[in-house]
Formats: sequence, C-alpha cells, structure tokens
Amino acid sequence: MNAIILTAVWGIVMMFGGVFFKSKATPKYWAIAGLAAIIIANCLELQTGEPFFALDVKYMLSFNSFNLTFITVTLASTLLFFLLSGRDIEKVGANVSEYFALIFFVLCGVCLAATFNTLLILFLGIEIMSIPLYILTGTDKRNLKSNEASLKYFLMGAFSTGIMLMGIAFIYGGNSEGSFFINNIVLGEGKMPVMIAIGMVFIMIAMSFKVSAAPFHFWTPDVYDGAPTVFTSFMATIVKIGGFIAFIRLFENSFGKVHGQWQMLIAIIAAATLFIGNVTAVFQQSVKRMLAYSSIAQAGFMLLAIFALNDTAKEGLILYSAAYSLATIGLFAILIKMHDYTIEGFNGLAKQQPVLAVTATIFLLSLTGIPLTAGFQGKFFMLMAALKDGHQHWLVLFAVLCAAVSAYYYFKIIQAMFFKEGSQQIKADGSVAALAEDITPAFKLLLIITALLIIILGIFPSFLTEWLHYLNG
Amino acid sequence: MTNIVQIIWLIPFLPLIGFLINGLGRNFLSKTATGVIGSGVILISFLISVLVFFSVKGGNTEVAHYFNFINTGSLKVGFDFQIDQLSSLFLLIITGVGFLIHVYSTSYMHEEEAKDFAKYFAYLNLFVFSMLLLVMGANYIIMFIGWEGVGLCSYLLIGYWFKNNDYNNAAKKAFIMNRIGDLGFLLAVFWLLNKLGTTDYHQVFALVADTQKSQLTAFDITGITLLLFVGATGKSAQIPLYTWLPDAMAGPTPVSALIHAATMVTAGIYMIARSNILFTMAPTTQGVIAVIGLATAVLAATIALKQNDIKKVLAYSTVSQLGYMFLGLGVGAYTGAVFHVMTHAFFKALLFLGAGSVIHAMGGEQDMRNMGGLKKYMSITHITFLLGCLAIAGMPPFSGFFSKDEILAGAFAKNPVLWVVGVLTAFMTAFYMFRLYAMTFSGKFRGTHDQEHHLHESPAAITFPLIILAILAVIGGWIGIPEVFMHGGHRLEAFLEPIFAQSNVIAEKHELPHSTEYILMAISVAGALLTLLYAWNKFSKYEKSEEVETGFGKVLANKWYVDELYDSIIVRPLRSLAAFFNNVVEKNIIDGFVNGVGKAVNYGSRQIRLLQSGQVGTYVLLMVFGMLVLFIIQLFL
Amino acid sequence: MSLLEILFWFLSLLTLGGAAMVVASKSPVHSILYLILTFFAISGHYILLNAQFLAIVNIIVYAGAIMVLFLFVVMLMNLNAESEPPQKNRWMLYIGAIAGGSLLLVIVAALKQTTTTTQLVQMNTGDVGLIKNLGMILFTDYVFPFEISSVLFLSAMIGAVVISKKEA
Amino acid sequence: MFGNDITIPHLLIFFPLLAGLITFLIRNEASVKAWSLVSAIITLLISLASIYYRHNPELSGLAFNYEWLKYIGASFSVSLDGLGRLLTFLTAFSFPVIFLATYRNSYKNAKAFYGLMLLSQAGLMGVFLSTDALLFYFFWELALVPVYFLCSRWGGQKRIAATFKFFIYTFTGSLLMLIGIIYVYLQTGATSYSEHSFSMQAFHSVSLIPSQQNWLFWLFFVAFAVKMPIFPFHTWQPDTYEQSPAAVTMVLSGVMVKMGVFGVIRWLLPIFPAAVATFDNVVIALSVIGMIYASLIAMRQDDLKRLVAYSSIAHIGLMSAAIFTTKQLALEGVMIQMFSHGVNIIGMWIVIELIERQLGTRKISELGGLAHTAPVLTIMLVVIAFANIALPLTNAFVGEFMMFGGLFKYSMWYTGIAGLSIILAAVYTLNMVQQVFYGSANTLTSGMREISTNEKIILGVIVITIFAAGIYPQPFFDLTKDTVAEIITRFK
Amino acid sequence: MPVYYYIFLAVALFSIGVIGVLTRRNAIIVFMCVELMLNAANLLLVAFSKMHYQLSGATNPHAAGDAQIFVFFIMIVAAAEVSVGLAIIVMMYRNTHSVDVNFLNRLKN
Repeated sequence: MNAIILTAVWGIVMMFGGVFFKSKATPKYWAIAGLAAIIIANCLELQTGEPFFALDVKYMLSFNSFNLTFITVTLASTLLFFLLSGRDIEKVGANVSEYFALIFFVLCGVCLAATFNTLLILFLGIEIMSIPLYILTGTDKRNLKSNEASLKYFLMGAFSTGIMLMGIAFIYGGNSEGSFFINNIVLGEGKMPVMIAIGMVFIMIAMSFKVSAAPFHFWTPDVYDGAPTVFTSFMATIVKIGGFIAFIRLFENSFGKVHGQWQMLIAIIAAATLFIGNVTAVFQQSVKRMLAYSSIAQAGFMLLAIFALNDTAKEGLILYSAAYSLATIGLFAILIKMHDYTIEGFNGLAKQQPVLAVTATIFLLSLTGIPLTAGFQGKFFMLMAALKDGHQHWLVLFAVLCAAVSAYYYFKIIQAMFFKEGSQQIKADGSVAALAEDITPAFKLLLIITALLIIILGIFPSFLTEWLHYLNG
Repeated sequence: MTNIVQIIWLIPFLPLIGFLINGLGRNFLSKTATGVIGSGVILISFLISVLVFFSVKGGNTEVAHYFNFINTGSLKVGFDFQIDQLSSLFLLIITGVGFLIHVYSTSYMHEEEAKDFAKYFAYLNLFVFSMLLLVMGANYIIMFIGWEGVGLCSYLLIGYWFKNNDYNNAAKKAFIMNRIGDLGFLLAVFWLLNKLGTTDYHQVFALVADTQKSQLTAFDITGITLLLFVGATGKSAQIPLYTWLPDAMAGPTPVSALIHAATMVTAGIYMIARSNILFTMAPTTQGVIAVIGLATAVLAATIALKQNDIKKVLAYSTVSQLGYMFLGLGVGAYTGAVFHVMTHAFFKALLFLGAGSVIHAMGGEQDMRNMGGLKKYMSITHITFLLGCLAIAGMPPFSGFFSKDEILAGAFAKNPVLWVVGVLTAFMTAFYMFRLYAMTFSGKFRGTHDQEHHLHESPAAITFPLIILAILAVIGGWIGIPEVFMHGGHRLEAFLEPIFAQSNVIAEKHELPHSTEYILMAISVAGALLTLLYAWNKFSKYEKSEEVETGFGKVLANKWYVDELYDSIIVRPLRSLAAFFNNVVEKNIIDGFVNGVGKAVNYGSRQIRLLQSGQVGTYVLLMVFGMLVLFIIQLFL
Repeated sequence: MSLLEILFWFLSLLTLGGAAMVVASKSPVHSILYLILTFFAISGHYILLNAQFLAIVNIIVYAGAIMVLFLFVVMLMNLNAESEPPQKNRWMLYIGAIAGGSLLLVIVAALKQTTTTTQLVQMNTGDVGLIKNLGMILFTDYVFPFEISSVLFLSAMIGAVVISKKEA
Repeated sequence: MFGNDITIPHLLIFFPLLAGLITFLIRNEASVKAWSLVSAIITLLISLASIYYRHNPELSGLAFNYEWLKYIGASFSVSLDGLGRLLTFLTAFSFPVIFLATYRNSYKNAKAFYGLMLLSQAGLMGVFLSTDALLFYFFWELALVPVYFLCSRWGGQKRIAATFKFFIYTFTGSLLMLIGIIYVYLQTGATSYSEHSFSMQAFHSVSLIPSQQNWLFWLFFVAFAVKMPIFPFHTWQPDTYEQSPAAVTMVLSGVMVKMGVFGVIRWLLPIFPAAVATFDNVVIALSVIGMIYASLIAMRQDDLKRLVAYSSIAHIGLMSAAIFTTKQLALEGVMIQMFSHGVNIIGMWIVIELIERQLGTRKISELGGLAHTAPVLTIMLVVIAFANIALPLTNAFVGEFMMFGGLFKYSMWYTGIAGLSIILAAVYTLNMVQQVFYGSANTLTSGMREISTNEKIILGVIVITIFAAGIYPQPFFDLTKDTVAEIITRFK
Repeated sequence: MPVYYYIFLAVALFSIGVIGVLTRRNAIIVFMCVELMLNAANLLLVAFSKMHYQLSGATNPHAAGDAQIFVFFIMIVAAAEVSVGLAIIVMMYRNTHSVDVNFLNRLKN
C-alpha cells in the first residue's frame, strides 16, 4: 500500500518539480531521496504488515510477504538504476523531471501489478506500466529509430491490451460467479469451461507479450534497440519483472487449481522463448541488441517458474528477478558509457578500464549462471522448481542446453574485453582514444557494490529469500 | 646355511651400488676407478653366488622376504628373493660371465671418454642388477621387474652410440619387440592372479600341481603357458619376434656377448624352466614350443650360412642355439635346455669376445670378406676362437657336444622327425661356424694395408677373459656326461633334480636304449665333422670376389625378407591407420561434429534473425499464428 | 421475429459492416467516419441491452471526443487516399484475412462445443445499467481504481507534453 | 561464521583462496612470484599435516558441518577421506613444483596470473573435499572459471577459440550434471530443516529405481567424461593443452583431469550402482577404444604437447575402464595411478617447457640431438618417459599393473585389446625420445644449453618421487584403503 | 436473445480489428482497428453482464454492475491511450512526413 500511494504521489511531486527545479541535476537527487524513502516505507510494511494509510480497497489488492518482497526488489533495482544511470537520464532530453515522474508512475503500475486482486486492477496496473513507457521510448525525438520504436511499441502494446480485454471478457462470462476476483475465477479442480479456457489463453498471450515471450516477443528487439539506452535498461529489467510478478500471481491464484490443463502451453512458450532468445542472440553484433535478445532468453528461464508454479518457483522468481535486474542494469550502465555499442567496441577495455571490465565480467557470469553469482542461484532454483513439478523433463534439459548456448554470446564480450587487443584509433596528440567516457570514481564504486551484491546473493541467497518468511507468507 | 640367505640381497644390491656410483659420479670418476668399481661389484656378487651355490647344493630352497611391494586387500606381492639350484646356477653364469665381460670391457671401451665410459659401466651394472632380480625373484612380479629391466638396459646399451640413428632404431626395435613379448607375460600373470590369486612360485606350483584344488582348466593352463611362451619368444628372440637380435649387434661387442648371447636372451629359457610344472601340464604348449624352437633354429641357421658380417653370423647362430634350447624345453628335456644355456653362455660369450678382439684389431672392421689370415697376428684369440667353434659345432669332448646331444636325444625320444631336423641344423651350425673361422683366421689377409699395419694381439684385459672362457667352453660340459658313458656322470641333472622333480613325475620318461644313443651321437658327430671339414677347405682359401648372391642364396642373404614382410603387413598398415584416425576421424568426424554444433547454432541464428523483419504487420501476423497454435492446442488437443 | 431481433440484426449488420469498411476504405477520413458509424451501432446495442450509461459514455467519449481527435489529426496531416502508404506485398492482405478469419473460426468452433452459451441475455429491461446504480458502485466500491486511474491520465498528459513539446 | 572450529579441510580451501585474493593486490612481479610460491608451499605443508594426522577425526573435519542454505538442505560440509587426502596432496604438491618450474617465465600482469592460479587451486581443493552435492557443483565450476581466464589470457595463438571450446564443452557437461544433482536431491529424505538434503550421505543412501538411474547416470557421466576426458568427448583436450601456457597445462592435465576420475568414484559409483552395472560394458568399451585410438593418434603428432595430450587420453582411458570394472584390485590401482599420472605428466610438461623456453619450438621434426648438450635433461626426460610407459620400479607400473589386473578379472578380451596400448605407448614414446634427444644436433638444437640447477632440483624431485612411489607404493594403498573398501561394499 | 449471438458478434468485430491491424500500414488506421478490438471486448462484457443479471441478478447483484464499471474503465484507458498514441503519431509525422508504420524499413530499402 505504502509503495503504491507514495510512488504515485512522488510521481506527481516530480512532475510539478519540473516547473521549479532550476538545475538539470536536481530532479535526480529528489528522485533518489524519494525512492529511498519509499523503499524504507515498504520494508516497514513488509516487517510489520501495517501500512501507513489504512485505505479500504474492497479486497481489490492483497499484500503478503511475497508481493512486498517483490516490490522491494523492484524498488531497490530502480534505486540502483537511478544511482548508476541518473546522469545519463539527464542527457536524454530537456524535461528531466518529467522522465522521473513517468518512471515513478511506472513503478506505481508495477506495484499494482504485484498486488492486484481483481482483473480490473491488473488491467489498470498493466496500462499504467505501459503507457509511460511508450513515451519514454520515444523521448529521443530527433532519432528516427526512437520514433519508430515508440510507435511500434505503442501499436503492438495496444493490440495486446485488446487481446487481454477480450480474455477478461470471456473469463467474466465463463465463470458462474460473474466475478473479476482472481481467486474465484476457477473454483473446481475439474476441466475448465470452454469460455474460461479461451479467456485464459487470451490473457496468457497478453502477458507473454508483456514479458516478451516468444512468439509474442517481436517488439522487444526493435524497441529495446530504438529506445534511449537508459530507458532500455529500465524496460528490460524492472518493467519486465513487473510483468512476471503479474503473470505468476494471476496464474497461480486464478488457474493454479487447473495447473495441469495449461502447463503444456507454458512449456511450449518457454521452450520457444529460450530457443529464439538464445539462438538469435548468438549472431548479434551490437551489444545493445544482443542484450535485448538475452533479456528474451532470460525471460524464457523465468517462465519456468510459471511452468512449475510451486513455492520453490516463487522464491526462485524473486531471486532470478533480483539477479537478472542487478546484472542487466549494471551492464547497461556500462554500455551507456561506451562509445561503440558493437562487441568490437569492447576490445581491450580491460586495459583502459579494469574496474568496468571486471565488474562487467561478473555481471555476464551472473547472467550465464556461473556459481558464486546470484544468476546461478536463480537458474538453480528455477531448474529445481521445474524438476520438482515432475512433468516435462525435456523442458529442463532444453533449458540447460540453451543456458550453454547463452555462455557462447555472453563470453564473446568477456573475450573482447580481456583477450582481444583494442583497435582504437590513435588521436592526433598520440593518446589512445578512450573506449568509454566520464567514468567517475563514484560510478566505479557503485559498480563494485553491485558486483558484490551479486556475489553475496550468489553465496547467501537467503539474505533475500528470508524476507518471504516475514508476515504470514 | 641360513646365514648365506641373510646376505643374498647383496648379490643384486652391489651391482645397483655400482650403477649408482658410476652413474652419479660419471663426471668426476677416472676410467680406472670406473672400471674397478664396475667389475669389482660384480666380482663380489660372483663370490657370494659361489657361496650360495654350495649352500643350495644340498637341495634346499631358501626364500628371503624383504618388504611388501604391494599389500592390499586384493593383492599381496612380497619383495622376495628365492634361492635354489636353478637360480644359483644362473647366478653363477650371470655374475661369472658378467665379471669377465666387465673386465674385457675395461680395455675394449677404452677409447671412450671418461663420462661415456662411466655411463657404459653404469648401464652394464644396471643390467646385471636387473638380470639378477629376474632370476632371484620369488614371484612372477619380481621376475617381471627384472624382465623389463633387462629390456631397458639392452635398449640403452644398443643405443649407446646415440649419434647414429640406425643404432637408435635398432635399440627401439629391440625394446618394442620385447614389449610385445612382455605383454604376453603380463597377461599370463594376470591370468594366474585371476585364477590363483597369487604369483609366488611355490604357491602357484603347488596349486597347479593339484588342479582340482585350484580349478585350473586345461584351457587356463594352456592359455597361461602360451602367453608365457609369447613372453619368452620376445626376450629369447624366437619366431616371430627374433628379428631384433641381429640388429641389436649395433651395440658394443661386449654388450652383445653379455646380453645378447650369454644372459638376457636366456631369460626365456629360465622362465620356462622355472615354471616347468605349468608347461608339463600343458602338452599342447610344449608341442608349440618344440616346433617354434626348431623352426627358429633352422631358419636362423640357414640365414647364418650367407652372412658376411662376423657379428651377424654369431647373432644368428645365437638365435639358432636358443631355438635348440626351446626345442629342449618343448620335448621336456629341461635339464638339457638349462645345460645348453650354460655351455652356450660359455662358448658364445667366448666367440663374441673373440670376434670383438678381432674387430678391435681390425679397427672396427666387421666384414669377414676383408679379413683372413689373422691367425699369425693374434694367436691367443685364434686358439680360443677355434675352441669356441669346436664347442658350438658339438665336437666331443667339448661342452657343446654334451648339452646339444642331450637335447637331441630328448627330441628323438619325443619324435624322430624333430631329431632329424635338429641334427641337420647342427650340421649347418658346424658349417657356418667354420666358414666364419676359416674366412677370418686362415687364408691371407684381404684388408687394407694400414689395417694390416695395425694388426696386433689384444691386451691382457681382453685375452684373459678369452682364456678363462675357452677353458670353460672345453670342460664346461663335463658336469653333464650322459649315463651311457659314465654312470652318475650327469651331476647337473642330479643337482637340478629338485627343480624338475614334479615335472619328471608327471611326464612319462621313456629312456632310449643305449645302442640307439650311440648311433645318434655317431651320426651327429660324424655329420658335423664332415660339414666342418667341407666348410674348412671351401673357405680357407677364400678370395674376395664381387659375385652377387643369386636365387636361394639371395633369399638367405636377405634373411628370408622377414623384416620387409613385417614392415609391409604390420608397420605400414598401423601407420596409415594412425594417419587415418588423426586426419579423418579426429579432425573431421569427432571434432567436426563438435564444431558442427557451433556452426549450426550460428547458422540458425542467422536464419531466425530474418524473422525480425521490422514490419509491424509481419510481427502481428506471427503473433496471430502463435495465438492460433495455442488456441488449437488448448481447445482441441 | 420480434422487433428486438430485427433491431439486433440491423445493428449487428451495421456494426460489422462499418468495421469492415473501416478496414477496407482507402481514405483515412472515410475510415474514421465508418468507425463513428460503428460506434453508434455499438451504442445502439448498449441501449438494446438497457446499459444506458455506457451507451451515453460511448457516444460522448468515443464517437465524440476520441473520434474528433482522430479526425482532427487526419485533417492536420491532410491525409487522403493518395498519401496512403500502399500495401506492397499483396499476399500480406490474403494471409492477414485468412489469419483473422481462422481466429474467428477457431473460437466459434470451440464455443460450438459448449452449451453454456445458449444462456439468455436480458434485453431492454433491468436497471443495473442505469447511471444511478453505476454511479453508486463507482464511488463506493470502485473508488480506489477510480483514483488510481488518475495516475494514468497524468502520465498520458505528461506524455503528450513531453512528446509534442518542441525541444528548446 | 564457519561455526566452531577451523579444521584442516578449511585451511586447504581457504588458505589458497585468501592467498589468491591477496595476490591481486601485490604490485611488483618478483614479490608476486615469491608470495604465491610461499603460499603454495604452506598449502603443501597443510596437506602433509592432513596426512600425518589422518587418524584424528577432529582435524579431518568429519564432525564439521555449517548449515549453509539450511532451508534447502545444503550445507558447507567438507571432510577428508583417503581419496581426498591423496588428491589434495597431489594438488598441493603440484602447485609449488609448477611455480618453481615456471619461475623463469615472466607474465604480463603477473599478479592476475598467479592470483587466478591460486584461485583454481582453491577450487580444486574444494572439489576434492566437499561432501555436499551442491557445494561440490560450486567448486566444480569455480575450478573451471579461473583456468578459462588463464588459458585465454596467457595462451598461444589460437588460444581464444580453443579454450572457449573447452569452456563451453565442460560447462554444458556440468549443467547436465546439475540437473542430475537436483533430480537426485529431490529423491532424498528430509532433514531437520528441509524436505530434502544435498549431503553426500543422503545422496549415497538415496534409493533410485533402475530406470531413473539409467538416465541420471548419463547426465553425471557426460560431465565427468568431458572432464577426464573419455573418447569421444576428448577433442577439446589437445587443442587446449597446446594453446595453454605451460603452468596452466600442468594444472589442467596433472590435477584437473583427476576431477573427472574423482567425480566418478565419489559420486557416480555410489549413487547409481544399478546403472553402473548396466552400462559398465559401454563405458569400458569406450575407454578401451579411446586408449588404442589416442595411442595411435599420438604416433602421428609432431607437436610435443599434443603428443603428451593424446598419451594422457590413453592413460585416462585405462583409469576409467579400471574404475568401471568396480574390481577392488583395479580401484586400488586407480588410486595410486591418479597420483602417478599427475606427477609424470607434470614432469613431461616441465621438460617440454624447458626445451621450448630455450629453443622456442615444440616441433619434434625441428628438434634432435639434445642429449649432446643437455645430458641431465635427457636423463630426467628418459626416466619420466619410461615412467610414463609404466616401466617397473617407476610409479606408474604398480598402478597400471593393478588396473590391468582388475580389468582382466572383468574381461580377458578387453585386457588383451587394451594391452596393445602398452606397446603403442612404447612406440610413440621412444620415437619421441629418439627424435628429440638422440641423433645428431641440428643448427637450432646445437644451441641448447644444459638446464639450470634449480630446474635440475625440480626435475630431481619429480624423478625421486617417481622411484619412491615405484619401489615402495604401499603408503598410497594404506592411505586410500577406506575409500576403496567403501566403494567395494556397494558392489559386493 | 441467446448470449452466443453477442459472442459471435464481438468475436467477429475483434477479428475484423485484427485483420485491420494485419493488413493496413497507416498507423492511424491500425490504431483505429485496435479501438475496434477494444469495443468488441466492451460489447462482450456488457452482454455478459446482462447475462449474469438474468441468471443471478437477485442473489448476486454486483456481478452485472462490475462488468459495466469495467467497461467504463476500459473507455477511460482507451481515451488516455488515444491521447498518447496520437501524440506519438504526430511526432513521427513531424520527423518523416509519413504515417506508415514501417517507414524506417522503407528508408532502409
């Protein structure tokens, strides 16, 4: 509750701040301060279970340790994102504080998507998440790619909204209660009524679109590639995992009872996503685009959680989200600083910027899922959940094979940074042209902290998952 | 008697010490010091061996346990030495002949510079050490240690002059062919282990003796013995693994004398004699051994007829003599075989050393066609050499006569055909030996002038061993005088009786009537004498002529083309197979598959990327198709 | 065939026909006009179902505000049949039509199996759809979503500003 | 945070770890070398202590167990048994030797090089010590990653491609193993905190029906087979050995390879006895084929490193064949052979490294006649080479003898075929010795100098080890008695 | 009037919308087709609400109302989307003087 209200309010504050703030840098600090406060508020609620505002929402929202922990993760990732890339947000365009406002609204949407209890709130949450993003994607107005991206994103997003609404309508019609509450959509263990089934497929498709799962992922590479890199980073991490929390909560509460009847579909989607994401990423030359595909691939792994849909899966999803966000945000933060977004652009980075290279390596290892990084714990929990479920072992096998493929393209960057000689042109004064620019000590420090976080989570995932044991999880 | 047992460990240990001293001190020790140490240790070992010999004369067997080489739940191998009549006899031969050859070497190798000289003696000592392990071991594993050890030393010594790659190849060939044999030996040992769970001689033999206790089937025994025999063919240069021995002549002549005539090559005979009981239980194997042995004898003898390299002739004669010994083993005349080992050690060592003395005098020349008339230059060598020839040709009362005769008698008892072939071989032996003698010592000198200028009798260090060995070659046979001449004259048989007791019990021993024996001896001696004289007057006036061998002679001169045969049916196919694996299977098939996966992924990546056309219409279309698929699966499947 | 049914069929025909023309007609302006027609037809359906509130909102918001906005934009860009980007690859049309059609078919086929769809719908009576009742629900039960949707509008507003404001 | 007491196993893991991390902080190269050498020697002393106090359970860390991820039943539990002692000793022994042997080499960014080396040592120790499946997997990967960086940073011309192949290959294998681990874990019984447990005891006592075992077996086997490697999973090895810097090649072939063998003994055999009984024939057949195949290919190699690599494949083939016979004799042989193989092959690499450092080539065809100018090196090489082909009284003999003996108990015919590799080994080894050291020196090799004293000392150590283990191998058997017995009881 | 008439009507409308999205390249028209889809959903919801009212209006009066409120919210969202969407289209038109959704690819060719 705290998070929802405060994010909305702070969004408005930032919005009006745009009028008063003189310096371009000010909004960043306000945003960071506000977000920090919100995180604290949320953590308090997580521990006590007592929100500051006792609002009667007519059971349209539900708060439990899982939701709140998840919100904490997203907010914390956003804070990290602000800290690492705040300066780059300022570079995107003139109306900085508006950008921050939009980001806060997105966060509000994520919080709704994490706590919704009726399809209405789900719908609103998803929309609140999406609409600001259409705009953020297009903020680089001079850049045609940015325009195109935002247009495509908008049109296809609207299309998926239509699909989702169709699904909601069918579900409403199908269930005897005529209720939008997710808990009484499917009541019995037995076979779903056809209308419910149709509605479920529609919604599944819409959600798959939001989390960019194949074959509904096509917008992802173009949009991620076209959008300003800072916002790509935000979209690829916080928004995506927001979509996932919505996805898993919806399907756990609404269709959990008839898990067996739709598991196959998710298995297929997951397999397709893993395959397309990993295989296509192999060929990419631009790191930005490669990371877009990798985010698809990672989504494929997260889908395993929805496939398994058990406690391990939920813990795993939280871990995975945290690991994935940390690593990806870090990588994007480094990528933004680079002059050349192609893999060759990273050649010899280890010599020029050892800190960047080493931390980037840790992020990449985490994405690959090498032990001692959080990424491993995430994958490990996912595999465990899927195996625990006991059906479709082929999917697990397929997943690890794809993970092996993912090593292929992640390590290409590592090779470029450490083992390839930099092909930088020598400038007139004889100095080697820098591969990356304005690397402040603070930035390095933050990167190191992020890397340490990843490693700590990799060794002691319990630091995160223990939050689940507050309240009556 | 046990007090001797307490010091038998010294026998192999002293040569080891010698090896270490000479090996480590090769940079500081003077040649004299090296020689003294090298020969001295062997001498002491020899003296101890003499004591040992008399201690076991009473017929008792001593086993000394030192430490557990391997001691686990599944395998117990003690580092044990066993002293009995057989081993003590071999001890005497090895250390005795060994000592003489060491002494000989001190002079023969004197041109070598000090460090190589030391290296040479180190190797020689190491060889003696391994050989002693071989014969003293109380189980097959210790024997195997020595077995491979001598192989190693022969490798090192053949390749002693490692600058010359032909020598290296010869050394390699020797080692590899031995390895083939060793594999057979090993497999046999595994078989024994598998069936009996032990490799200690006394246990094995005890178990083998009563098969119902050890559940050894006839198949097992035959298999084991055949494998052991494979091992023997490797070490003792029998068909099919004999070709390394002639090449091994690349080594220094004393080495040929010690390793490739007197001791190492007889390891096979020792091993079979040692496990005689096994072989007696396996008549099939015995048949095989007899035939192989005889075949080898004939083959080698025929080849020796046409060789002109003095050492090559001796080498082939060695092979042929070894064949004899195996014939003896095959027909169950174990004593005869061992007897022949002993006498052969004497006269063949003598002949090699004599040849060495000749080569030394000729300044490294080994081709007999360039020799001749040496008798007036080097008398001692000449005399001793002649005695050696007579001995090997089997002239009574020289040692060769008695041992060879015993084997032939055994062969006749088994099967007259064996005897006939054996005797023919004996004739050939007489022929080529005297061809050798005549071409070398009689007639007039055919070498160059400065060679003639340098001709001289060798120094004492060389002649002294010759004399000793000559004496032994003459009288060595008298410890085995057959019954027909003197009742109880065969002291050796009595001496070795405990070793072969069990076999003699099992194997039916049919005595030949004395009349038959006389006839057989008469025939062999007479025949040998005739061929001998024929060879003498054919070659004593030998003139160098450039006529090339033709027809069958050519085949013989080229050693029946056996090397070429092996090369084309084994070596080359193996190499091309390896090439095939290396270039095709490894690179294209296995690695090709691995890389193929990577390529496939890359290719797929490039193809799937095309879906990302950038056309919203296409995207939506694909999404709709996806929807359709999901709907159909969910609703209709 | 009662009056209701006649009306129903007429409106349905109008709806689908209008929709089809939206897709088919070359000039954007025509499309918009057809779309407005469709919306009116749908509002008619609402009235038929006695959902008066929605009928009115539909006309005001959709046919009114939104469509005018569309029209305005089109006029602004003075788009017409000529400026229409041509659909180059013809097969796209057929494939698209087939895909959409088969989507319809699949769902219809699926629903054919069930009997629940024969459930009757209450026509032109029933007071749930009246403004009074809905207003009650909206400002009691649905006050939270109502408030939160303001965030949506705020972001939309900011968006419009950020997007269309000329870069200084 | 690691509970009550620090035991030897922890020292063995964490000392190299800390040492490695510290190394990254040291500036100049000389002190980096000195420090890493010292720390490696200290590790060696610790492992010696672990052998000396082997009868003292407290120090062996058996009692120790830190609840690491308690709610999923994974714990940081490490302990030493015979096999563990043997292999940790091998690891601890090889690193100082390697550091000494390559002391002359100077690397750019030496601190990273030595740091990573020590980290990989820590990883190896962990693999050999952990008695918790998840922990095992952790270390399994951790040992891999530093080596990957070492190879591709300091390697030869085609290093990046070669080591990348190596990495992907092994990574895929271990991921499959991860599935296997999780699956087995889900079959284990509950602990006080969690419904399942990763502990080794739980894994060893888990009961799987044969049909499950049969596919799980392969998941594990592939991981280990790639590591060992067994034909046909071996193709990464020659390239990697060829491309890696000498020190890394030594680690890879001397110690890393043992991870696979260890894995089979520690995890595969006890968990899937039924499957082992089913597939032993297949595996042994593969191994035997591999022995002959690799030996034949070794005959054709011109690059010394590749030759040794293939010979190593042959040796490992024998080991895996021996293991899967599950005969006591064979297993005892494997135990000592693991150590011997490590020592011998490291010795080989050292010699090759010494030659390459002086003459700048490893091509057999370009070498020859080194014995003239470098007799000591020659003698050392000859000893090591003959140990490599298992001549009696060298360390390898006992092992190979027992392994063949065990294999014979399993099948006479396999032994017969596998035995051919003895001959082939003699062929390629002697060819190599002859062409590199004998014959007359050419223009390049006449410039060869005798090796320095400290190199003599290192090789001397190795040679002495070879003979010591060859003449009196008993200590190794006593050390590993318990492990062998533990395995055998499962296959009675 | 049985509900499936409405269902088919709505689905048909929806499909027409989809076809439009598939076939047209004019961003505005594509967007309008999306609006068609939304309206299909609305229509369906209303129909269902009345169906539920018919079924259990007495016992469960909320069911029907909820749906119509939902439609109301959909309209709200649609409005918001339109404002943003048109803004984007206008921005694009400014830069490229085209409303073709695939204009970039045309630039590529």
